[in-house]
Amino acid sequence: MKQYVLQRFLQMIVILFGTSFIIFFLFAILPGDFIDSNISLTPQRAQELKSLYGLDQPILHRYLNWLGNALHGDFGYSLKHQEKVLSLLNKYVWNSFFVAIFALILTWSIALLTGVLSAIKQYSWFDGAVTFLVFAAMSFPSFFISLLFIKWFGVDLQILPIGGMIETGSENTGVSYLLEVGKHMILPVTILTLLSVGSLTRYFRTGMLEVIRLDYIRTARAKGLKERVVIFKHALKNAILPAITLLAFELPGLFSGAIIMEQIFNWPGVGRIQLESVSFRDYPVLMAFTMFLSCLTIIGNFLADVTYAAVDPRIRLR
Amino acid sequence: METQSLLVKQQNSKTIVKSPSLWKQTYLRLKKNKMAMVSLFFLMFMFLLSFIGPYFSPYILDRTDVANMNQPPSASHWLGTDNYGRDILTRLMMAGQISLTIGIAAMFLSILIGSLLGAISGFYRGIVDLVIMRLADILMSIPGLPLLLMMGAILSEWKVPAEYRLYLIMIMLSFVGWPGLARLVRGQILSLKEQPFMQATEVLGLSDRRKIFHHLIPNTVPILLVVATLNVAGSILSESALSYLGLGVVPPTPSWGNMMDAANNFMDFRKRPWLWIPPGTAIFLTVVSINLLGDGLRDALDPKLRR
Amino acid sequence: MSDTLIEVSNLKKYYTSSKGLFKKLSDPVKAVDGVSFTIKKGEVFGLVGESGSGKSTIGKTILRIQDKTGGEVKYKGQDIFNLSKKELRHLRVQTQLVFQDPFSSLNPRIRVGDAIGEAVVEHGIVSKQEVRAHVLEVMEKCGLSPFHIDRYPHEFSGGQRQRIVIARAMALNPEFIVMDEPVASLDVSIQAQIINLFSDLQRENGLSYLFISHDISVVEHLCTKIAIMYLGNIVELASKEDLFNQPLHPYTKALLSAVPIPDPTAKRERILLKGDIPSPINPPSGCKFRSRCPSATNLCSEKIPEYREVNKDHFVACHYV
Amino acid sequence: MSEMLLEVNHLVTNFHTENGIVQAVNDVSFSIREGETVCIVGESGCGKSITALSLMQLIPENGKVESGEILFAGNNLLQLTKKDIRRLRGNEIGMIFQEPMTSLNPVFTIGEQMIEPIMEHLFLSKKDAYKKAKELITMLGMPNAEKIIQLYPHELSGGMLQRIMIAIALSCNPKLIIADEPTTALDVTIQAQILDLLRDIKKEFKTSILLITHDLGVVAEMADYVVVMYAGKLVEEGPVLELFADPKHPYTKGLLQAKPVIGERKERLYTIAGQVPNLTDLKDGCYFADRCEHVQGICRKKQPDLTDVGQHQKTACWLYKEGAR
Repeated sequence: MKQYVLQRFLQMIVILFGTSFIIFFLFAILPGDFIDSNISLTPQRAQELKSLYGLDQPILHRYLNWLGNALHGDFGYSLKHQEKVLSLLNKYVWNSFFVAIFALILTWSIALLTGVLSAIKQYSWFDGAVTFLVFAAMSFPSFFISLLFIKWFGVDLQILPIGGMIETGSENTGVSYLLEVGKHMILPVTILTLLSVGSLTRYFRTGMLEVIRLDYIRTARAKGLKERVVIFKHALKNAILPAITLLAFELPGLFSGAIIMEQIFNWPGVGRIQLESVSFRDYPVLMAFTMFLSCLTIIGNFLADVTYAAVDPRIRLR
Repeated sequence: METQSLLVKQQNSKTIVKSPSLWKQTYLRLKKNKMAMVSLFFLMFMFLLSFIGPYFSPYILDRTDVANMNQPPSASHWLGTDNYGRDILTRLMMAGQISLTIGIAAMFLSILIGSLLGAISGFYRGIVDLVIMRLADILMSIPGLPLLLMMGAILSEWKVPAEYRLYLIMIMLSFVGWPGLARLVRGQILSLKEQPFMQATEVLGLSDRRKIFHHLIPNTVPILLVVATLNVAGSILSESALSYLGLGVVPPTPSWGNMMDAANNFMDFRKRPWLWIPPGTAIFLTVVSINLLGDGLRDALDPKLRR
Repeated sequence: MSDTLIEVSNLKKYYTSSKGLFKKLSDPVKAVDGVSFTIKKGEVFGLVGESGSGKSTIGKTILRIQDKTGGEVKYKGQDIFNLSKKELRHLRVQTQLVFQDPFSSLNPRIRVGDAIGEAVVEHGIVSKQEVRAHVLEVMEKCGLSPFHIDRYPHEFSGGQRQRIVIARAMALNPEFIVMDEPVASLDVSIQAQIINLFSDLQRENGLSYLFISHDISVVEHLCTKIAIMYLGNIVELASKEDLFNQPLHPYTKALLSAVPIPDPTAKRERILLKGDIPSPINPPSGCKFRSRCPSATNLCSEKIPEYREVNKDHFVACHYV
Repeated sequence: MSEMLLEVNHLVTNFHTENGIVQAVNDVSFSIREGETVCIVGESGCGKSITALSLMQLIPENGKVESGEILFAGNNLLQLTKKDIRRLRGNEIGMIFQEPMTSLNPVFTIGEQMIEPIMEHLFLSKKDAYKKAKELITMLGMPNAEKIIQLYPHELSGGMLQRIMIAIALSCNPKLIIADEPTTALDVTIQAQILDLLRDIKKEFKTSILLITHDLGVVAEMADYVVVMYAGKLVEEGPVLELFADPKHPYTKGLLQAKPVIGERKERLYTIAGQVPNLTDLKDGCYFADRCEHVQGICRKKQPDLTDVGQHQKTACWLYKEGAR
């Protein structure tokens, strides 16, 4: 076990380096950078800035420089927002995080419940309906469903706000502030949940279907246990355990899934900042955000693998 | 002894029920799956509409018509017209050509790269395997959409002309798509290699070429078929998202994604839903059909999974 | 030239489980731990053992489907681990393997005729034009009907599939076949058909077999010489008559007495072994059988018993024989 | 003679598959007395395991007991409610399966799995249930009960796991134990241990045993009474001594002769020609007719029913029907 963790840890470090290099490389091959595109600079000043930022050096050198700074928490300076990238991300990341965390809880509860139910009632009308809805949810383009929801609930029915986190000019504080934000969150959270609930439901359904056909489930029944115990104790534990490894992809997945949604809902999160920085060529922000999501994925993956190994007795004791 | 072996022969001829080849069986099973068949027919309809439909359209793709701007759906313009007076249905069909082509071409590229690298990894193992798989790990840990956004931004920086952009989009999509496929193929090959029938090819002294092309590849085709189908759906979704954001296929080339750009104008969004609902619906229905077909294929190819 | 076909001396095969960056020096699985025997031309050599005894590993190693860890395997006097690529291809024609599971040993996507004929063509034994006739001939020998040739494996039952696997091996006209539990997954009535087929083929073609099985009654029926294995070693080797009439090793005795006999009136003294078969990763010191042996002493835990010839052609590894 | 514990009358179990209806168990009747060991013997696909699972109503979803009765201590199991059947399972009828390695849940400890039926049916507290589990382990000849209950299934060998399965089956003092090929997956020397254990249990607790097996050697060692099945049908039954001394049905005869036996040197093995018939595509007449040496006209037209041959022996074969020729 110890050896597994160590090995897995080293693997993670290798992948972290590789990922950061690829991301850096992609930005390095961009023909323009934020100094070139800033026409207010004189050529001389531009040259100065370039050497200041080390942009005139070979790529590997620049990479090591950037990496060294990044390890100190210095991801550069956002041109558009005129502030340090790290503090900028820190400002917006929480808005995204709360939406993501609510969506995460909702997704997992719904997926677990419907997945398990449709597996034990395989081929029933419920299962059929769930299967169809699951495929529908998996097939919606995020922007289209966001727009449709705004049109239905915001424009036509006018029961929910069409965007933003608070009403323009609102000065609510305390509970009423929270309620206001909550109301604005309903659609974003619903959409994020909808987008990710399909594949997870499918995952639980398949896992459950595989497990309930195994010998030990038959043994549990032969022992005269209640069907409830057979399904929710014996089968469910085996079906859920492997899902731990999925949890790793969930949070970064929700962040990146939220990019387009945040843009459409005008939600002040990192996703919207990300898209903004694409159009403003604010590459340090773009780079830092991509790096942030990748690290989240890689570290999450590592933690998930280790947790899974710790929870499953078949691996734990090896 | 003599009579007995005769009896064996008689028996052999009787007890074997003639059954069709594996592909035919798969087809027969697929035919029983109603959702998959409906999806298949819808996809065929979508293809015909996109590739043949425009020839029957009285309107020319990019012809602007100032007299008929922003018309709602009517008898002459079934889905209405846009801000330049162009017929939406005609544009939708042309966009379908682009979106479907990108989806399928990206899939072929991903499959080509993914299965080649995966097969090399799985068959030869060693250092090649290590390098390919680490590369795949690295690419897979960068979330897809941000990676595509970055690459889309690069395309814009390079000022790639609109007509070449779609080829680069295909390459971008397959760049994101191959690592998953390579892993899958590698896993398949590794598990096949453990099968006794692959050990048998060793005992029989067959050449590597024969082992790979006659024994390994035909056995990975079924799962590749399913994954390829689902991959088309993913590619269409990614392309539409990129194009919607203006980083994928850009006007004047129409695609379902960039047609939805209309929704970014608040007046068009509120007052003229015929501008953006048809392309969105087209994406949704196409993707849902591909997903259902892929799922049906999976069931049909591997009956063990069902019961 | 002697009539020795295969000579195995002190063959060892260890499996190490660890991989990755840190080659942890974990204890290897000693699947085969120093085994010697010879198989003569026309001989049917039986290898009997329970799970973990290493019998299947021997089968695969002496055909060089796996690498060895130590020792030597000679086929017709030639070290098979020293062959050039071309010589190895030649060996592949002369030696064949029949697997335990007839379901997974046939490629589901290849027709029966192609499965039987492909290697024959590859090795240039028969030309492409004549292969069909050759395949039909072999199929008939193995009790398959001509119309089976264009069928897929999934259309056949286990017994018939095993006939196909045998036909695939026989098509190359081999001299030596390793049978790795070839009837273990078959029903009794089908098993008898296949065993008879083995005898017929052996007699008609002068073949030599290495017949690996856990079923000692099948081995007794088919083989002329029998080796009993326990945890990677041969504990006793003798002709069929000697082994069954006068078993010497305590394990052989226990094994023989443990086989249920289909006769409710049979009165036998049963030697019931205690405990489980130990793990091959961490076998007992000295004699590996001592942890279950009814007559084990201190000596057995201290010293590895020598594998020696007790009577003529009767080898045993036990301190007390 | 002792009381009748289980009576199965005209049991029919069908499976609905892609290729049509499979008659897995086709009009099977037999009975088990208290303290008696009955063996059902037959080759794969003959319906012996499905018969056993039908008794416990544990057959897979696509199968269904179509008709017949299963009288257990006077009650027809097929008419009981789901709840009553559940109360019976593990309590009055214990079951052991073929694959000990997969029959226990990998994510729970041996102890956790052993106490479940004890708490469920005997209403013991968790603490007492653990105590009883440890007693059972010790009773079945395994040392270190304290340690074993804390282990997970993958840490034990196949033989040990099968003992645990037997301990679970025994834990509520059942009247009947159904053992479905309990030693098939085990090595010969371990098989001998397990069979020995089952014999001891029968002696000590007077438990009836229904043993399902394909191995005639196991039958000869364990059975009091033997039932032979072929293609879902019962073809012959009788007390073990009579049946082995004088098998009547050509299939039973063939099975006994086809198996090589230690010490019995034969030049060739007797073979039953052909293959087991496809259960979705059965013809009229005796299902064994195509493989039978003594086949006659009527065999292909009409199915024979069970007739008495000898004192307690019955067989379903036209050879023993008077006036059939």
